[in-house]
Amino acid sequence: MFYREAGQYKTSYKADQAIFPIFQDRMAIVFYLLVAFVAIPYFGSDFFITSMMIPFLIFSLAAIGLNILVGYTGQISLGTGAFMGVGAYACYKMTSIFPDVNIIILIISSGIFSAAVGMIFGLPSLRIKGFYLVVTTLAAQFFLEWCFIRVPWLYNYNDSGAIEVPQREALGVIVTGASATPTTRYLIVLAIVVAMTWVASNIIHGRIGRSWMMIRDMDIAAELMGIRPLYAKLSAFAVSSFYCGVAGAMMVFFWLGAAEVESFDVNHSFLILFMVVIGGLGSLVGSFLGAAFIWILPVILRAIPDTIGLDINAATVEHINFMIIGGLIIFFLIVEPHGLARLWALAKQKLRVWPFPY
Amino acid sequence: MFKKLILGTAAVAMLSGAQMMSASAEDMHYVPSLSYRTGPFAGGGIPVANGFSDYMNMLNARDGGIGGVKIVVEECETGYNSQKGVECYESTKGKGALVYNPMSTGITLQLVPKAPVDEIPVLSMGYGLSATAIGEKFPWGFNYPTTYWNQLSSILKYIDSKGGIKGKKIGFIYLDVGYGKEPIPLLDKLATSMGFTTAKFPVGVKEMQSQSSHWLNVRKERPDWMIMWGWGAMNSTAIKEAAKIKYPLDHFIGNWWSGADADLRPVGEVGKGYVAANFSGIGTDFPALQDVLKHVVDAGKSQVKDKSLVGDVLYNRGLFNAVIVAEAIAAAQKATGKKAITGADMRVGLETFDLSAARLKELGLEGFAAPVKASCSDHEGAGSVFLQQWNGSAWEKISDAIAPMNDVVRPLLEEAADKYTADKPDWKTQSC
Amino acid sequence: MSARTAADIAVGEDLLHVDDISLSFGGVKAIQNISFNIVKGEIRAIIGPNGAGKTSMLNVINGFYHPQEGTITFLGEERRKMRPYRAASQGISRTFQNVALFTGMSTLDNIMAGRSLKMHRNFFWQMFRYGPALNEEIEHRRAVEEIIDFLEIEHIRKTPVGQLPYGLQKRVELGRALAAEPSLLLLDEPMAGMNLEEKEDMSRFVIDVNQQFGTTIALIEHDMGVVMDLADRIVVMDYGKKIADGMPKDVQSDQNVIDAYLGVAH
Amino acid sequence: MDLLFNIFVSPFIEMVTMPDFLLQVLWEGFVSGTLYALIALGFVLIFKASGVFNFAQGIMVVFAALTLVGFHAAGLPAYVSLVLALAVMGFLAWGVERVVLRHLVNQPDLILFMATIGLSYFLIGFGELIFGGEPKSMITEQLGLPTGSTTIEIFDGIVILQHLDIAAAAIAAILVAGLALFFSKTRIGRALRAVADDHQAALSVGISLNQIWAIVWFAAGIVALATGIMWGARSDVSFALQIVALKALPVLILGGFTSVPGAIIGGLIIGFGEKLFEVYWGGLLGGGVEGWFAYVIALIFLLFRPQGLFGEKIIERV
Repeated sequence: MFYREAGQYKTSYKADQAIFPIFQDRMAIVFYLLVAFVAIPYFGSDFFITSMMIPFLIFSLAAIGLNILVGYTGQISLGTGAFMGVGAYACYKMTSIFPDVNIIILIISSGIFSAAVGMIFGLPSLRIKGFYLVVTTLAAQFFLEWCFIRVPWLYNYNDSGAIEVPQREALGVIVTGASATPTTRYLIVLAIVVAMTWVASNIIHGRIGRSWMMIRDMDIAAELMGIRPLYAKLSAFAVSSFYCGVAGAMMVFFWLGAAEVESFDVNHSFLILFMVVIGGLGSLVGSFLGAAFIWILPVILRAIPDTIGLDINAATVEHINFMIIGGLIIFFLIVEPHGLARLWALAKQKLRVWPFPY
Repeated sequence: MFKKLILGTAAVAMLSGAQMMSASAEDMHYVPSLSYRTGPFAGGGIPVANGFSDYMNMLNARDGGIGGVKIVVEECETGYNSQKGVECYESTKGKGALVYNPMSTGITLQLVPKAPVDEIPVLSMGYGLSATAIGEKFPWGFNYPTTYWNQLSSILKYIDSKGGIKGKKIGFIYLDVGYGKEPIPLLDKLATSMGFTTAKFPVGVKEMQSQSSHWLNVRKERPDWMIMWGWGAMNSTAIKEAAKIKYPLDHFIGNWWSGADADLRPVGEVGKGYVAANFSGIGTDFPALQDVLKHVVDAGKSQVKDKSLVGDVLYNRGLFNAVIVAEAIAAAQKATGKKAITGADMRVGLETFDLSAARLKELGLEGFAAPVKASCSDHEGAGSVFLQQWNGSAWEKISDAIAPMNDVVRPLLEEAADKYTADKPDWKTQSC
Repeated sequence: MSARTAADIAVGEDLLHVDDISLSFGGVKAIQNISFNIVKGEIRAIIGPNGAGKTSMLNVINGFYHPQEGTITFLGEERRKMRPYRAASQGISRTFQNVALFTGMSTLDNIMAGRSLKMHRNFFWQMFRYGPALNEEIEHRRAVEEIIDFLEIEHIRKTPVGQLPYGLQKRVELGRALAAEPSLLLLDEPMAGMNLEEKEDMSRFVIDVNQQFGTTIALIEHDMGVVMDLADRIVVMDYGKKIADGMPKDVQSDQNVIDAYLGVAH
Repeated sequence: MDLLFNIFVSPFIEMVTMPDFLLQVLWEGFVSGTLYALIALGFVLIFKASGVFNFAQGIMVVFAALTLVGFHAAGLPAYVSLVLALAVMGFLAWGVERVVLRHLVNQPDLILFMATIGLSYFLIGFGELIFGGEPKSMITEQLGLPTGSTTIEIFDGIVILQHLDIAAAAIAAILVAGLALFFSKTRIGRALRAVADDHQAALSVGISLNQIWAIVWFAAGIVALATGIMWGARSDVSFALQIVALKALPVLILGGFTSVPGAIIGGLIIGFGEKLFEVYWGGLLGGGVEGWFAYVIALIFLLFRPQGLFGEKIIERV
């Protein structure tokens, strides 16, 4: 009843071309932001912030990155984990070399390195399509993983081959390292994710985003309409890898605190792909929903047997979790290929016409 | 829906926060066990986790816990994955956790910097960051009874005792992750001082089960001895491949994570002669293990699939880990005079317990392991290792305890500790 | 670079001509030694039985296929082969035999997509959707709305095109091609599979485009009635060869054409 | 200069001066190539008949082997376990067709591909739930597979041939020959090829697509079981195998997705190339290059010949 667009007339194309043309949607965004920026830091427990919100936001950003490639441009990639790694290692090297530069600037600029690497491995996409691309992105994944192990310069010749986050301050507040408070880290991650989501949304709704979708929907027609596949595909690879790189850098600097190569292995590529598929291909909201779902599901699954007093061991829960995720992937692909995002849209649609069925 | 999700999870989190408060009450020793019963390394993770929780359950059943307070072991599945490990840590630390046993070098690396902040000690028994042995630099990190570096020096001493090491070529095959790479600096250092050459063969996690080219390289390099830092499925594959190229297995020495029954049982007769290091007893011929069988396994309170798995190498390793934790809890109770202790008290316990030969006998574990004496500056105990050999169906102890080269290792550990703390301005140290 | 633009060419002069084009796939000869011209302002039809090579001919003109022999001259510039990007940027746009819309996007976005080449704001402005990028977006939205009005598809503006009926999809596709403001519009069977009413609508749009915007049109069509009414001049192809070229009434009475359609043995 | 020497000269000197060792390297390459080819064969069967790029083939290998070992551990004789494992794979094929494929007819390839990733996750969870996560040893002897080795003295050195490896090569050959016969001589085989050529046309002449898919997944299951036995006997049966199984992807790129001989030749190329490169050149890069060598070769290959060794040039239409 309250979610109605009736009576909201657009008097300019500018208003109609806005990203959220409906008033209530704009209000909802403001509400979510208030919850995220004010309520959660104020009420959330440390565990909730560090183990749920921070990873959720970071994975959402990575999912947005992958969604740009898979959902918007139609190029499948299994190299997400490695691209995240490039961002993380780049950031680590930069802060070792320039310890005085603000770490947040370095986090953002580490995306440039992953974007460059992403473009190199995106080059084959000009000649090959579909799951042939899976192999080239797997090549990126395994080759980069090997580099993270075999190039000791990348981890400053650390004995155990791990990168350990040094303590850094920004504006006089400790933001990285074990002494940084969860709330500080959360707020920085949140600010970066919100800003980058806004930018992603702008790009997608503009000329460049349209050229990606043209390539996705009908690459030949797009080419005949003057879209150069080289530009469109490589820009998608670059932007996508940029997002993944920043997500990877944040993962190490604001969440894990230390990382080995296994934090960027192929399983992460799968995990992020699942978030995109379950959340909804070609949807930013879906990226958040998918990340929330995949990340929070196991936590809830673990809590259920406890709450109802069943004694199921941790391993069994983990196995069941795998089965459920696998099953859900198939379920969503069969029943709702547009993922949670579509369910979300349907719910909004129902709300719009409530109390009438349609 | 999104909103509901967020609010729902927020509610769950708040509730569990409330639970945490009540859970940290005075009636238990809460010890999280970051186990891995899934994933590629589950073969090693399962017996370790079983040994750990079975011993604690035995103490509960036989003695009513430690100092009259029951022990609660909560397992959290990590799958040997650092991210899940951190998540487990975050989800359990608020419940009054006394000590963390990460069971993985990768997870240890994540937890070492968090330990002083949350004031919960980390005990990585025979794995993890070797440098945490330096108590002055790492007040909250422990790796009793000994470190990888000590172990390597003991193994090299053994080789030296078998016909000299000078001028020999030592092959080092290792799992290509933090764990496997950890001993390399020492190996290189000792190569110059002891006068041997090295050849290194990294095995990536993905190649664990197809090592034929690594062993072709071994054949090409012709090392006189082989040392292995392997884990999980890598071990049995390596031993099979070694046998295939007819490498003399009695010149092939695994570290203490490469010498489990689970590794050698699939190899069987082919693996006869293979040598591995160990620091915890073999078999069930110890009163304490009989108690475990009686109070836990026979009572159906254990997760072991088969009774015969009790007493195997990794089961006993996990059990020994539990022994150290239990001793430290007891020591902490003694030192603070409190029955229920905190993580900070536990740290004191970990610096004061004394697992002497007499104490081991008292515990029903005579000869199970070398004595370990805790101290403020020495967080590893500098324990010795012994070597065991596979006879085709079981392990046999073939050497006495071999003391490590403390004089060489300690300065290196100190150097590594300095390097670790160098870029951490606020790192908390202590003076002993 | 091309010395001339479409505006430099007077109505009635050659806009495009192809000379001696031959195209083969492996051993199959799709087009053999075809030459014809398209003059500015006309509606040129290419007809012929199935498999005559008509679509291949359009593909050659806008550079999707590269002929083994022959040249293409567009705006006075002679080329061995066309590149799709050059063709599009010089003002050739087209529709497809099997609707090739961007099915995941709305009608509005599809037609906006047609204006891709006219939008230039760089990545930086795009990121913030502000200033020049937003102005550009809105300016093009205005142009797109004119096309939407022209084609009478206001009501489906925000519908994803995948959900539209076939006839409307064809219309959106025409709109998308028009959005590029082409100097040469290639239509590949714009009326295939339509009922009579839809065909009439579409014919009206084609004529309006030609007359209101002065757009030169080359179209492939099977419906002889439509072709004879619409086209100024007709090329007839059969088995990859040109068998006739001229005014509708001349072509209609050409013996070769009658044979081709009635299937006389070669 | 040194570097160039190490790249272009010294490996070849080593090859010539130690010919027995070179032979051993080639033999190892041949054996792993055979195993890659076997996994790739499973992919090809399914791709040919249903156009599905079955990511789960690797996990099917593990699952099949685990089932076999599991039945045996439960006290059944080896051959009975083998038959039962086959039955399980048949049931799996039927289930996959029923639950997954049937509902995804006419979906884009990528959707089907992702569905098989979902399937592989499901199977990992299911397999670990039932059989546990620890590695198990293959019942090599109980199945009557040879275990010893033969040492050939040649060029003043030795080449060691494992009997098991010889058996693996032989079984692979028999499987390929059997499948070739099945495809060319039986009614189902012909129907299968018809489906591969054109789904619609096959349907219109009364071939049941569902039946064909179930059969082809079953055939892939048989290949998976054979692969699992061979690989399991060489190392262990554990879930770590699934990563190795991904190597079948570059094999397919080389051989083409629809060609059975392509899978075999692609597998052998990768097998030989990877061993030679790792042994003679890997040291220059610090070792461990086997993990990515196959993929990078495939990537380079794709840039020059996207359709694979045996594929035909693709003509695009609008």
